[in-house]
Amino acid sequence: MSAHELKTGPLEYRTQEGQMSIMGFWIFLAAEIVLFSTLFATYAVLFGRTVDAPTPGHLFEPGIVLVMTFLLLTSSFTCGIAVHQMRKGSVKALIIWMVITLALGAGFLGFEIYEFVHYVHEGATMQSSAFWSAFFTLTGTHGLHVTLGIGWAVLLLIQIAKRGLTPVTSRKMFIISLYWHFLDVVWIFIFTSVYLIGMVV
Amino acid sequence: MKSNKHRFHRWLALLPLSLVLFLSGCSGITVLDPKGPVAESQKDLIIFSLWFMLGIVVVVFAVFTYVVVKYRDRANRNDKDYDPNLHGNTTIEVIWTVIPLIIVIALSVPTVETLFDLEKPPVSSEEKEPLVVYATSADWKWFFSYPEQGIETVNYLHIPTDRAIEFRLSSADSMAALWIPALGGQKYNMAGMENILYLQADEQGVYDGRNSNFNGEGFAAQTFKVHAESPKEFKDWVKETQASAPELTQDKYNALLKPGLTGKTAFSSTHLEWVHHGTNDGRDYAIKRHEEAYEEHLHLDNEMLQDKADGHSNKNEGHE
Amino acid sequence: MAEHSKSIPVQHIIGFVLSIVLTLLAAWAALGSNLPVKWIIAGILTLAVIQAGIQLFMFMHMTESESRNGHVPWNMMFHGFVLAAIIVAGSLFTMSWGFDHHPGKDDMGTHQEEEQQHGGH
Amino acid sequence: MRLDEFFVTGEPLIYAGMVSIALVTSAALFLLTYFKKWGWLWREWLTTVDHKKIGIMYILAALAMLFRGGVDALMMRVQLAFPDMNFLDAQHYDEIFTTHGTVMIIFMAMPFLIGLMNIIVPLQIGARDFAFPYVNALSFWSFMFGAMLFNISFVIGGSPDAGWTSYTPLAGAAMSPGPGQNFYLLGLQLSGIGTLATGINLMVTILKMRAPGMKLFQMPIFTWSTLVTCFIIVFAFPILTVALALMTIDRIFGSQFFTLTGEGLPMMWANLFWMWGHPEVYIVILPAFGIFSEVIATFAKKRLFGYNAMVWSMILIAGLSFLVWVHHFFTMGAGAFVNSVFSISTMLIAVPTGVKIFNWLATLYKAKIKFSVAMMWALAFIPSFVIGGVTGVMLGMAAADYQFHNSYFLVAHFHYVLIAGTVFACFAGLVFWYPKMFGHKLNERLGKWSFWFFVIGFHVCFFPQYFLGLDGMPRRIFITNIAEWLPLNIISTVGAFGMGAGFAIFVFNIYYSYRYSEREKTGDSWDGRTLEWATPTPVPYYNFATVPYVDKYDAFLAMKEKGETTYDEERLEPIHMPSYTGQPFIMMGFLFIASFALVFEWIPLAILGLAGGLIMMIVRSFDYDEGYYVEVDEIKRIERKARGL
Repeated sequence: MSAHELKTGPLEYRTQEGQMSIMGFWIFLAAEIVLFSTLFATYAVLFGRTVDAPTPGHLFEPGIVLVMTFLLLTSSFTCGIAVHQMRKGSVKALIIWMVITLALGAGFLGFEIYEFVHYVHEGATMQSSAFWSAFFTLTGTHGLHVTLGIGWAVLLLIQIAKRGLTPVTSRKMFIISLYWHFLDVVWIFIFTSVYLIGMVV
Repeated sequence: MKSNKHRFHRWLALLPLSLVLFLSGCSGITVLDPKGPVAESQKDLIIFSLWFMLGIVVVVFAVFTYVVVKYRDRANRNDKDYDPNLHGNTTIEVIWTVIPLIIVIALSVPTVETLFDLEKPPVSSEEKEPLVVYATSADWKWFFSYPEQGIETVNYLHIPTDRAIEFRLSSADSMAALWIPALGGQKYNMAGMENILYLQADEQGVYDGRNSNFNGEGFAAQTFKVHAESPKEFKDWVKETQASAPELTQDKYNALLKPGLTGKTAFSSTHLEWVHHGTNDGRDYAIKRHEEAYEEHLHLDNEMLQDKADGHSNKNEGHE
Repeated sequence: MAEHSKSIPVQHIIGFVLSIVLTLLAAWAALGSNLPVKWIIAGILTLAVIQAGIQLFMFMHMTESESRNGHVPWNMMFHGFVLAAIIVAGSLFTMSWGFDHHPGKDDMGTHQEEEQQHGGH
Repeated sequence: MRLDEFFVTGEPLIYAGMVSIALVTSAALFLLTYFKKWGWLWREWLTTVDHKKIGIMYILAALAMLFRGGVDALMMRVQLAFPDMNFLDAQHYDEIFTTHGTVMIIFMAMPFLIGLMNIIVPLQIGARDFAFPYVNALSFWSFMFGAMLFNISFVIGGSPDAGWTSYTPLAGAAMSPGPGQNFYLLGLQLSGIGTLATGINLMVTILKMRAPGMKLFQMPIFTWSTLVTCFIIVFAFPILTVALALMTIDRIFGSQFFTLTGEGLPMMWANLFWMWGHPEVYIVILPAFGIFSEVIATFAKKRLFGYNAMVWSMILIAGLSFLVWVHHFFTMGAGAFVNSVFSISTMLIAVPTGVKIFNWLATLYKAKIKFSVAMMWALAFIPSFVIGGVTGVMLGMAAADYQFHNSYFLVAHFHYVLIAGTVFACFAGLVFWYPKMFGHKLNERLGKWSFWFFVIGFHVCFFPQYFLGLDGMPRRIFITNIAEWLPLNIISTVGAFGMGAGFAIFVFNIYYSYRYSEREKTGDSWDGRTLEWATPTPVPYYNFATVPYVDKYDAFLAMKEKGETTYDEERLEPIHMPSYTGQPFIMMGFLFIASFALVFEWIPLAILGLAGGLIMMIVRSFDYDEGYYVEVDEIKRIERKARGL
């Protein structure tokens, strides 16, 4: 609640509110780790329970998954640069890099939707078996996070364009960046334990 | 109303009698009065732990009473034994950390030993092959299949004494647990998963068995009697059932599977010939055939239950 | 804070390149190599953990002292991953491993085998 | 859906319930209109972000839920008293034990404790509010709407009836069709959001907003217990969120996680449920430990013994709480090795818990014990909880658990720990902090009556149940048809009514004290040791005029020795406060609509509700309200009046 503002350091850390929001978000991310790991656990335990539906090894395609991975990895990188630009005080560069980030994220989503539609056509649906329920829920939850992240970031970019960089807007931007990098972390594990292992076993 | 009141008085009259029974010691308490080696080993474990627990309770209660009485705030309280800043003592804190740790270790050793023992038939009947009984739960009844003897009973069980019974537990639909407290602890019956539970009766008698895991409206009615008899009597019973009981057809079985209550029956063949609910293939057998029936309510109340116990009701038979 | 003057900090570039390389390595191990399956799984999971670490340390400013949040971010992430391990490994341990290694199978053969396995633990 | 399917029909007890709900609601509406209190209700309560007011609303709601859960319990005990009872049929009994369990854990124990944390924690650490007051209001309304959603199942649609654990496949769509189970899933989901948010909120509050100088290991023990609890909340609640979501998807969208078809794995629900469920037990017991520690130290007039050990034992319990969940289904048949591992980890929890018990006893040693009602609850806790604890260790021994599992032995055990632990703590905490909240104490005489009725009733009710369990009586049966069980069941029912009488006296005491108790003149009602007693009573909305510098445990005790107060006219500065807002209420209202629609599987309405919720989030994102400042003159005026200067 205190109004004391520091004079140095990144803008987002200068007020106590900024520090608290960022700390709160880190704690939230820890909760998100648990949320995703519960989905991973469900996926792992239900692995192989496909009944008559196609098996993952049969449906997964390395090409498209690698493309999705690179899109998301690159978006994480550009998001990092956006925050770097923000700390240098450049609103314009920040917005440009964020737009690139979101475009890459949207590309990722596009591929994911294409992939889901393809699987459903092949007979692997949410309802077809325990394994596919778990698959769609895990990857779908990640996809939903990406979608929400894009919507949230767009709202924020509007605010930044209107208000410029203040302790409040830069704090919000910084938190978005944490969220975005975190989604990348989750995707790394999906890529590894769902797709790669699904293709190996 | 009238009959209820009458029953009420009848039960009330039992009250003092039962109190006497209860106070007369452990003999009245099923779990502490085992009729076979499995329940025996569990009882031993319970009694073993009970001594430690009583010790802890006695110590804590004694210390508690002492401090609360001695250090209460009263008029002529001696201020010499009031020490508001006393805030710790490493030695004593270490002591009361280590002692519970030792107790936990002391309890762990027999627990683990018993756990591994319970996965095998009891030692006392090692030389005999266990009798295999498939115990299948369905809403809200029990099927006991004796594959070697080729017979199947519904809602009652006959076993020979002094021989391990290897129960293979599974369920046709909801999850249940087979529990015969006089003979030993329970395990779950689950569709698509098979559990093995070894029990054994050393004393002849009729024991209560039931499903102890809540599985819906008919849960309280899912009980059965266990008739533990001498090997010879058991053999006779098997022969008689083989000779006199009808064959279990798949249609008859499907009708019995329908959720509801049913009385005691026996058959001279088993359902294992066409379905085994403990396997992946058998797990959705019942739900596929009776999907709508699971939505209906039984409206089970006390009266119905009494009737079932007396052998009147047979809700399923109307549907045959 | 020399890197602040650059438009793209070195740390980010290193992180990005490393994640691309690690991803390709994992993909090769899984799809191109002939290693035993268990080794592949262990290997690519290790690579994933390293890559997650890169994101956290190189991109997410987890350890910045200016945040005045002390050890909290680091601490929460650490415990989050511990919990993740407990949840995933614990579920597999009880639900899959536990059931595969117990006498819930049709023949007594599995039962004997199970006893030996327990002896080994 | 037809109207007679929408409303629950055919049950006289439920008709009575409907009538009483209608009467109470219309009475409330009438009174609000008659006394022109609608504006007051909106401005002072529905839009508040003040942690003290939110805490009071939590506690009031929790008391109402305690009443509801208690009535459920009494109805069950009536049905079980005699073998021939036809008071409830099986279906009705199933609904009642399901709602009893769910309400008591999720909508009574947790909100009661969170309510106490809300009021006390910021005061104990010298903070002016929560880190995120807006989120705090959001949390409360999420809980409140979740509780309402769960409770309307009583009259609309039908109550869930698969037990508070809701094991699949029984709770799945195939075997429990209809809205009942959906109420459970969505009610818990909705209130779970708030619990998680509170966890984060309180953690940040405690970590970042302590009075200057106050180190972590100088915090009051209740604050410590809150911090550890929030840590558990943050790591456990997402598991519940996922588990509930998976079952919701199963039931509404036909997926196959926990079904019998499609190779679903019903036991996975049990696994996920208890991965949350066991830590949940510690979420409701650790704050209780904190409350007892505060109460015992205050009325023993002595420093808490072994403060560091107390803190570390809580941390250890929190860690272990995530490693023992399998003991809830030892009988699943995961094999001797798995059971051994979890058996040992379970029993290990007894070690730090034992340390705590001995530390409390040592706190009483060489003390000057004053038997106030709060202290009596705390003292009754120790022996009662020890009985619950040692039987817990017995249950933890997996091989013996095969006999205890699903029996009344288990029922007795968890009521012994949850009532003697959590419920006693709620009473102790409420009595203890009551003057801080409402400006007057509860009557001690009536308090003692309610205490003795409740505690004796509790032991009479639950002690016999250990023996019922050993005699083979399973939990959740609606009928006690074995003659040997009769006497103990009668005794148990008598005890339950004793507890009911205790609760009734407690509620009467609230009314009586409101009318007749002397108003508090100082803020320090009990010669307290921690900072909440340093504020005047009633607490000004900004809490502390000047925040003290803290360099000791028992900070207020040190201040009193030095003659300091929290009002130093020299150091007064304008205080920044957050503005009240109706957004949290509206946002959660939308989510309530969405959840209600999902219960009945009306997808378009559910989407509308969710969209409303999203729009409220966007509104919030563009909301740059910065709050306001309380001027120095205003502070002077309030403080002088409160302190009688």
